[in-house]
Amino acid sequence: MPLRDLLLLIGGPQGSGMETSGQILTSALARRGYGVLSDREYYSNIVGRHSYVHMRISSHTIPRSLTYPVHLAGFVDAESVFTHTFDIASGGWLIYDAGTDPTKITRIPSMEPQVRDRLLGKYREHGIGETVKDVIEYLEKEKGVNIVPLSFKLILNMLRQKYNMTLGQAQRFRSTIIFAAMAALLGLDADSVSYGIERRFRGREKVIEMNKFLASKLIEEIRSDYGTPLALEPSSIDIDKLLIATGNDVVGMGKIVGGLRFQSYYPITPAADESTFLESHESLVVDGEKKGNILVFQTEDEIAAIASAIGAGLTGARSATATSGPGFSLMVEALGWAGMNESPVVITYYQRGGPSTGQPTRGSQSDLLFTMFASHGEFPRIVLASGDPEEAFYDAINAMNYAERYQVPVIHLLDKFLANSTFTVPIPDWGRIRIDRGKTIFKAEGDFKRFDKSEPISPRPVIGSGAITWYTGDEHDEYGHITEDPINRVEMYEKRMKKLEIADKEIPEEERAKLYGSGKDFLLLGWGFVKGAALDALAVLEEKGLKGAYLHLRMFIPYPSRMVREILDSYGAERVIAVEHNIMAQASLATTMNTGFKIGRYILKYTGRPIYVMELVDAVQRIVEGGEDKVVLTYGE
Amino acid sequence: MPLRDLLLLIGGPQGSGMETSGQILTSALARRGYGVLSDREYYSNIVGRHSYVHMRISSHTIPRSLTYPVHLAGFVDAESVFTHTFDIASGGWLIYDAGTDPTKITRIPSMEPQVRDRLLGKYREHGIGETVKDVIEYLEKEKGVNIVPLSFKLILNMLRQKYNMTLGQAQRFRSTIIFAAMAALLGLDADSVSYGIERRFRGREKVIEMNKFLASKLIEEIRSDYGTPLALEPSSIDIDKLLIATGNDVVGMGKIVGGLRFQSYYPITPAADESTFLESHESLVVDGEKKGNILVFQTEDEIAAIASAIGAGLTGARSATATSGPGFSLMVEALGWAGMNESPVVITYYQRGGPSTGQPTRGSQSDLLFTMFASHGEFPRIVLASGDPEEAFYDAINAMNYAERYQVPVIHLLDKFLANSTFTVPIPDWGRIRIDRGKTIFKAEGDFKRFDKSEPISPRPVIGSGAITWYTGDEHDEYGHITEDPINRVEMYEKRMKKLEIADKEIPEEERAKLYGSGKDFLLLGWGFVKGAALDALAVLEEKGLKGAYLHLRMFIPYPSRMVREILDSYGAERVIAVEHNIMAQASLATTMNTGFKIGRYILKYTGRPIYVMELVDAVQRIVEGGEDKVVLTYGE
Amino acid sequence: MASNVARYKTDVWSDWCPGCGDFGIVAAMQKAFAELDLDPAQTVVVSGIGCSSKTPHFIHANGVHTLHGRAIPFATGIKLANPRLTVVVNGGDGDLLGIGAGHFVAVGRRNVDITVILHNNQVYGLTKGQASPTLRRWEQVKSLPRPNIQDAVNPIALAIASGYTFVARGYALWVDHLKELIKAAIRHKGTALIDVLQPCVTYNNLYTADFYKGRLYKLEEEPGWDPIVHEPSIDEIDEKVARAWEKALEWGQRIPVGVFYVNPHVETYEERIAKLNPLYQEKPIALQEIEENGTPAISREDFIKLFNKYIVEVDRR
Amino acid sequence: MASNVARYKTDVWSDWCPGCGDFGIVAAMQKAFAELDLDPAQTVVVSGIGCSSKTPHFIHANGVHTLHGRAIPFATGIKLANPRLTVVVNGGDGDLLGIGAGHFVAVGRRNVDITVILHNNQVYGLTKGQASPTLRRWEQVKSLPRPNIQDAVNPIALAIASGYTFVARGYALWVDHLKELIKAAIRHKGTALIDVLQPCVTYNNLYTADFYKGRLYKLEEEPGWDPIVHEPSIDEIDEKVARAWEKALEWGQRIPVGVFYVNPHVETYEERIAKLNPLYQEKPIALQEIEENGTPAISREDFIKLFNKYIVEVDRR
Ligand SMILES: Cc1ncc(C[n+]2csc(CCOP(=O)(O)OP(=O)(O)O)c2C)c(N)n1
Ligand SMILES: Cc1ncc(C[n+]2csc(CCOP(=O)(O)OP(=O)(O)O)c2C)c(N)n1
Ligand code: SF4
Ligand code: SF4
Ligand SMILES: [Mg+2]
Ligand SMILES: [Mg+2]
Repeated sequence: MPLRDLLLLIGGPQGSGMETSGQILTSALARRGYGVLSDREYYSNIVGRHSYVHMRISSHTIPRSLTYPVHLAGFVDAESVFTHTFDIASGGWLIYDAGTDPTKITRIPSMEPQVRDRLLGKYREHGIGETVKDVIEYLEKEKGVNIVPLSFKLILNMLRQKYNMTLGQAQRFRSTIIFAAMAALLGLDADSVSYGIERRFRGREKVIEMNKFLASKLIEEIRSDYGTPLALEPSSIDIDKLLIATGNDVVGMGKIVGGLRFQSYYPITPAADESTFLESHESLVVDGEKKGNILVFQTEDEIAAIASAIGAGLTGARSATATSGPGFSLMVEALGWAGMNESPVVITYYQRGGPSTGQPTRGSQSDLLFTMFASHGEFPRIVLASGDPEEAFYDAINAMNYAERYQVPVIHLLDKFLANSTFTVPIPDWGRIRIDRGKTIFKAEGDFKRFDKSEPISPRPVIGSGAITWYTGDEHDEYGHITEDPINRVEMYEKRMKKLEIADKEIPEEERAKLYGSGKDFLLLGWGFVKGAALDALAVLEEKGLKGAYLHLRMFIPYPSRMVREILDSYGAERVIAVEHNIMAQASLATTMNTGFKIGRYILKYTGRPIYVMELVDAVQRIVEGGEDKVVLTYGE
Repeated sequence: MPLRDLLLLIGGPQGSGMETSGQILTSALARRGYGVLSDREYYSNIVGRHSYVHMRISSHTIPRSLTYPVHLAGFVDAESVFTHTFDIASGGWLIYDAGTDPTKITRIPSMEPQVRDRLLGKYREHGIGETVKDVIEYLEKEKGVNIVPLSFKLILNMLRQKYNMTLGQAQRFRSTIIFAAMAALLGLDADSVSYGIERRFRGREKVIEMNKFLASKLIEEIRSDYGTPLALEPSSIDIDKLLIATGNDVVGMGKIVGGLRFQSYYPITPAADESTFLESHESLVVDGEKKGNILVFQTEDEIAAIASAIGAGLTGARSATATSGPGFSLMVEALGWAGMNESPVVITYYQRGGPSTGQPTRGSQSDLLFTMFASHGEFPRIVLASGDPEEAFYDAINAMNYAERYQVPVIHLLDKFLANSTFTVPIPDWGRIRIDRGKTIFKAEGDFKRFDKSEPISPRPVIGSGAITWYTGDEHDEYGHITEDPINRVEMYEKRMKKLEIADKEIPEEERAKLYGSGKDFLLLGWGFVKGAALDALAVLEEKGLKGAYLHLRMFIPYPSRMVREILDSYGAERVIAVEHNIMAQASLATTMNTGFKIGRYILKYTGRPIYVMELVDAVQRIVEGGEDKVVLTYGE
Repeated sequence: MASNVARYKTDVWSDWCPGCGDFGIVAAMQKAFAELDLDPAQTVVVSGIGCSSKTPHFIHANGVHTLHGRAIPFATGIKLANPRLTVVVNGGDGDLLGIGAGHFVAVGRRNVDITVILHNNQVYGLTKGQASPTLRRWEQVKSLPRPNIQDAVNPIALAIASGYTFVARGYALWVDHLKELIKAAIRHKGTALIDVLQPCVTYNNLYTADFYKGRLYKLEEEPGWDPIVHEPSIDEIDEKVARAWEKALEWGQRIPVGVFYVNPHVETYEERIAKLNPLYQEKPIALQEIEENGTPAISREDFIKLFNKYIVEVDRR
Repeated sequence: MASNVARYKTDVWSDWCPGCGDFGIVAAMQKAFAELDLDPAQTVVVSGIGCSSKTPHFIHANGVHTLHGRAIPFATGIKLANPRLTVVVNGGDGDLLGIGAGHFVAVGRRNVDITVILHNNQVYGLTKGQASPTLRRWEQVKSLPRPNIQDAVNPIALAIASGYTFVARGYALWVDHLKELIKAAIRHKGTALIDVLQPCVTYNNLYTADFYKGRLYKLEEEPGWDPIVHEPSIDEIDEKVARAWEKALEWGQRIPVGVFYVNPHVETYEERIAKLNPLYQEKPIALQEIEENGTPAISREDFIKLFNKYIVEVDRR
């Protein structure tokens, strides 16, 4: 019976093309209308450490979460076989390089000793030996995994002979072996695979030809040996155009649609890809018509990044910067300047594992409270967080709208999970897009009361508009000149803070928090990338007889206190469970601070890997049925 | 009848010696055993803007708060007369320069237009004209203020003739006129005044002579004209040695006693004076015996300040840095490194008016939440706050103890009010001083598991001890080498965070929050410099029939949740009033976050000037008796 | 002309110490602006934090008083977003060469068309007289409890090493001479530094007006002095740099002021961007229309074309 | 000797790309440490963040892997607190000359006795190949979507302008030559820079081993080359600086490596402190006893004497 839903895993050393395999598969699948979501896990390393792509494919819906075990795995090296020994479903399929059979787990220099020792412990438990062969046997015999052993060496030699290439060049085609073998088992047709190859290598004819040659040869052979045991049922998803993009890309697209004109950045994982995306789209020319252009500015550090973005914003350019924890830590002082000077600027903040350099390429949600209170003194700011690519797209636009409407810095929080995952999503809905420049003025004259106190939000003639304005980080009068008068101080302080009250009135609470489901057994409280796993877990739990709901927090300043308090009260302290990628349960603390409602049940994960549906389901059961207070999740390598 | 308690005000342009006047008076008074507290208010300016010293003198207690109106005022310029028109008590005394009589308020360039316009409005209300003369007449006639008009010109000319000096040189003696005239009215004896002069100008014989000459002459004349209307009763304070010091000095002394060896800094108000104090005490030599030495290191910026302090700490030197808001904003990234690397470092944080450059020379308590959550990611830190010079002294020592004992960064919060006020305080009690270096090790060898997981707090051999250790801001193994293993991640993350739980157990809650009084009508909840005003307000309110208590918060991480929750519950939400120098009521938010107790009554001040007892008393009455929710205080220029 | 100067004055009281060299710098700026007939509304004075950085409030033009050490990156953002603006940076020696040294170096690598006026008073004025990065080793100005033990940074040498294309030194009390330097710097296309020796009457008792008197001399009065790179050959650049460098090291009985080095042949950052993306020149990004009545300038159809590479047409077969 | 090198190796796997120049730098360091017979427990390798900054983990000596751009101030704190330690800094070109440029300049003003090894690969390696501050204008390495439009900073010139007293350049693949430079730099008393040309095989397709082959030449083999200031006269310093500067600008068909400039006559920061405060020399502040059984070394009596100036004896009359 064809499958509706499938999970797969591609593993290999960093730099060996695992991402390429995933991309080609994704395009091929999208071409046939399947929904795909893939998470990319990699070390802070350029070449050699273990990396993998974890993918969910669906014929009936756009996937939003991941889980284990997987039905299909393809590994180019021994390290992957070892690392993911326990990730494959009984009855699942495994493609691997039979040439690695004799390799011992103790002989892999790129494997971290902690990982090795941990795996060895488990091997002992399960009576598995130390070689790849031993693992394969275990999988085959004990777990009923179907094994597809390939000789990478023979395959690549064949290719080398045909195209007369060096071993190094041939190594690049390890990714081809993987996606081709997978396509074979998935029953993907040759055209869609070709489509995937062409899309990935656009313009590089020779590479396309070689890939197609190798892929079709492998597909044919493997299919003749194994058939199409993992064939998918035809897609029933009713969409005719699918955008394939990462979270980074989607935010970049949102910024472009939203009118971004200046983006500054200093390279940092996992934010830099957004800026690189924008750099490739600096000229907005459509059919020869000039729609404008963007300046992407690589600065000497993150202090210069935010300072230059604020400067650009003063002249009327919609401006933003994108960064991650260490970079944001350096932006804190200038954030306060923007607050004090009622200057719009957007900081797109991709959270990764902290503290300090932490786990630079892993995901986390541990910077929320920091962003809420960063910088000395008090000033209004808006903090919003996106949980999936759709949210990320519209939020990128709204962040710029809020920044100009309320004349405040806006922090748009995302996490590495979202940033580096690849999604298939529908084209955005133009009906939901508005550009709101608030009281920005492009024509004015004379000395201007930039900080006119008569209303909390003053008209904002940009520098260059013809008006003359002054700005200062010192407390100032309506013209922006320094004054230390205590009464002016109080008025200006309150003027600034009142803008938050206005935002709190104007932005509907329903946009700031969203309740999914209505089951009364429990309420999950989460934010960011937790959303997908939470929603999918609800469905699974419902099948198990537990009816719950998920409250998704979208904006933390201004916090939707009334609505959230009401919902939380309707559950009571015992039935609310915070689900977060941090140890402090930061969103729950922010909630307590804003509502006085104290949350006492937690499901937390801080390994740097995403929350998987199966472990979330289990944790909820342990809390709701087992009476535990807190469950710490740790699944995933 | 001699007075027990007196308030005075000295005003003049920045750079005209008002501080000197205050210092000499303070020494003279301390010599006779009086308690003195003086606040210094000044602009972010070097020469010319209005500044003043606001002082409380007591014969029976060490003063801890200020209030208005004052009984005695001495002004060297017209701007002071205008600025403080409404600060003098009916029946009080005013010394001023009669030469300023014709000066109009509209003709003072150094006066900020906002101040001028505000005063003009009040003058209109009260029917006062625009000249100094008009103000003096109003004070004399309407308010019964006793006026002591002096001709500064004649006095200084007399001095110029005697000592053959230029006008510029003579101008320096304006401060002498003020303190001498005040000493006269206060009935201070000649010896104590001489003592004050000698102490202030130690070693500068000529200056001492001239000051003594002028002072004794003025005292004689004024006393013969006016007597000693403000004579104080003899001191009944039972102390034989009084330390005269600012908050900055006291913290410096605490650090020296506590064994500080490395202090880095980048100049910033109001923190720099502490480092300058330390610079003057780099050699700790007593009677020829070498007790050690301190290195004070002026860096290129605050990032280098904290980085070098952490570096020094790694080698075993007790190290600290002192800064204020803008500087701390730049330290945020390295703070996280210290947290991740379990490295002791103390940041002495003097809060000033924010956000951004804000009000650089004014006080505030608006950085609490920032310090609690500063830096990306999660790691343990200790945040403590001092409310008076005694607390500041012991806290400076304890901050270093906590840093080494728990191997965490410690943020010691103070505010400008405390930092720049001058106090007379007893010599510290050595019985209360302990130095605790925790698990610091100075002799060790071999490759060392610096981050041994077997206990949350690992032995810490310093670099140079003979051991070999590694540190990294990346997540690491027990040796300090990078690893991304998810299980090690969880263990290390939890190891670090557990240190906070240990601190929470070890540091008694009574040291972290302190309840003063037991009245049940209301509970004031405050921190930092609020303490003095709150305690004195309690006494005043009690006389008015309102019996309350004051809960003084001393440590915010780890927060004394159990004790505070219990106390708050015993009052109930309606009777707890947060008293703070900020707009968000930050300590109350921290309290809600930690206890779930929501506070709904506020007395807030954010003009940058201290809370005065009389306005606090009034505000409490408005809330407790008048039913108001929130009172914003604004008294003081 | 004289009356024109008034156009650049504000009625904000300058709260500098009487006699402070900063007054001379502001006067020179106002005169220079007047003689260049700059439109105050299209001119921006950007500063850091310090006594010197209060400058924008006293000049009638757009003023952006930023953060300690960060004037250059703020100014860069302003200039790049709207290259039609004339952008002048004022900062102290602590501001530009201490905390801001990283930005000082970085802007030289870009040659953004802005003018940097360094108020060089050898002290941190506003924080009460600590040693700044231009105070020399073992010197001890008034407020220091002990002599300075850091070496001085040489602003001229550092600017040249960092790629500034116009490098000069002025003296705060020689207002007309300084005015000419400011005019030349503003006219120059590229990053310009004017290191202005600025007596701080309150804290600097070493580098006083008296000290400078008799020591300062004008480079342009030296026979044969020609700081300008005429042909952009490596050889001429080398030679001009070497001569400028030599003059930069001169300090003592004779201290040069005037123009040390000018290389007008280096493309500005703005020109470099325009080379890669000609659209950049047509209309400053700050002034481009991005919406009409709230509807984005990029339509759904535009989106599909722009991001065509990312879009898959589903072909279900 | 050879076996001694093993003493400086850890068993941590170097996860650099095969062929990366960083391997050569670590090898040279280990050899230099061995030949100097440094005590690993009294040696500290401090680094920033980047591929290059993983270095400390591969060297068996104390290792402090700090923050991007901040290795120098961390190292300064370590060295000043315990001057008996040998302190070596490793950082990338982005690390030391981009985000860390302010500290790079500041340490030169102090002449702290540390050695800075700059891994100069013209790219930001660990963040996937963006242009670093040493990539030249209009060059386009692999990962750049468009050519670089910033000028390169010249590490040699910047170090000299900032006051470094030992300035050299090495090549990562000439391990023995580099080893000698490292030994000389560590032996030198004062701040030393070694700019190491380091091929990044993954992202830098311009400055490859092939590129350097044939272009590099050794200064010490140039007839008459003498980079050392022998007499600390202004004239000799001027001359040596000018020659170093000229060599610093050389880049193209011929690229010099070796020692550019050495001035052994400048006091180190540690010496300057000791001059003001002789106690500093006697025992490193890191190792001073501050307590006995929890009782502070400063007693109440000491306190009263130390702060005598602040204490008033009450005299009630
Ligand atoms: C981040 C930060 N650190 C410190 C300060 C305090 N501060 C204010 S002005 C100043 C130095 C001023 O010196 P300089 O730049 O030379 O200007 P000057 O006052 O001499 O004109 C400092 C350190 C600050 N405002 N911000
Ligand atoms: C504050 C901060 N910003 C950005 C980063 C991200 N980052 C990590 S390594 C690196 C650059 C590395 O380049 P370089 O210093 O030249 O070292 P290389 O990798 O080339 O050896 C950057 C920008 C960071 N870790 N911290
Ligand atoms: S302190 Fe110095 S620089 Fe500042 S205003 Fe006074 S004289 Fe000028
Ligand atoms: S990316 Fe470049 S610098 Fe980094 S390890 Fe690989 S080759 Fe070396
Ligand atoms: Mg200065
Ligand atoms: Mg590099």
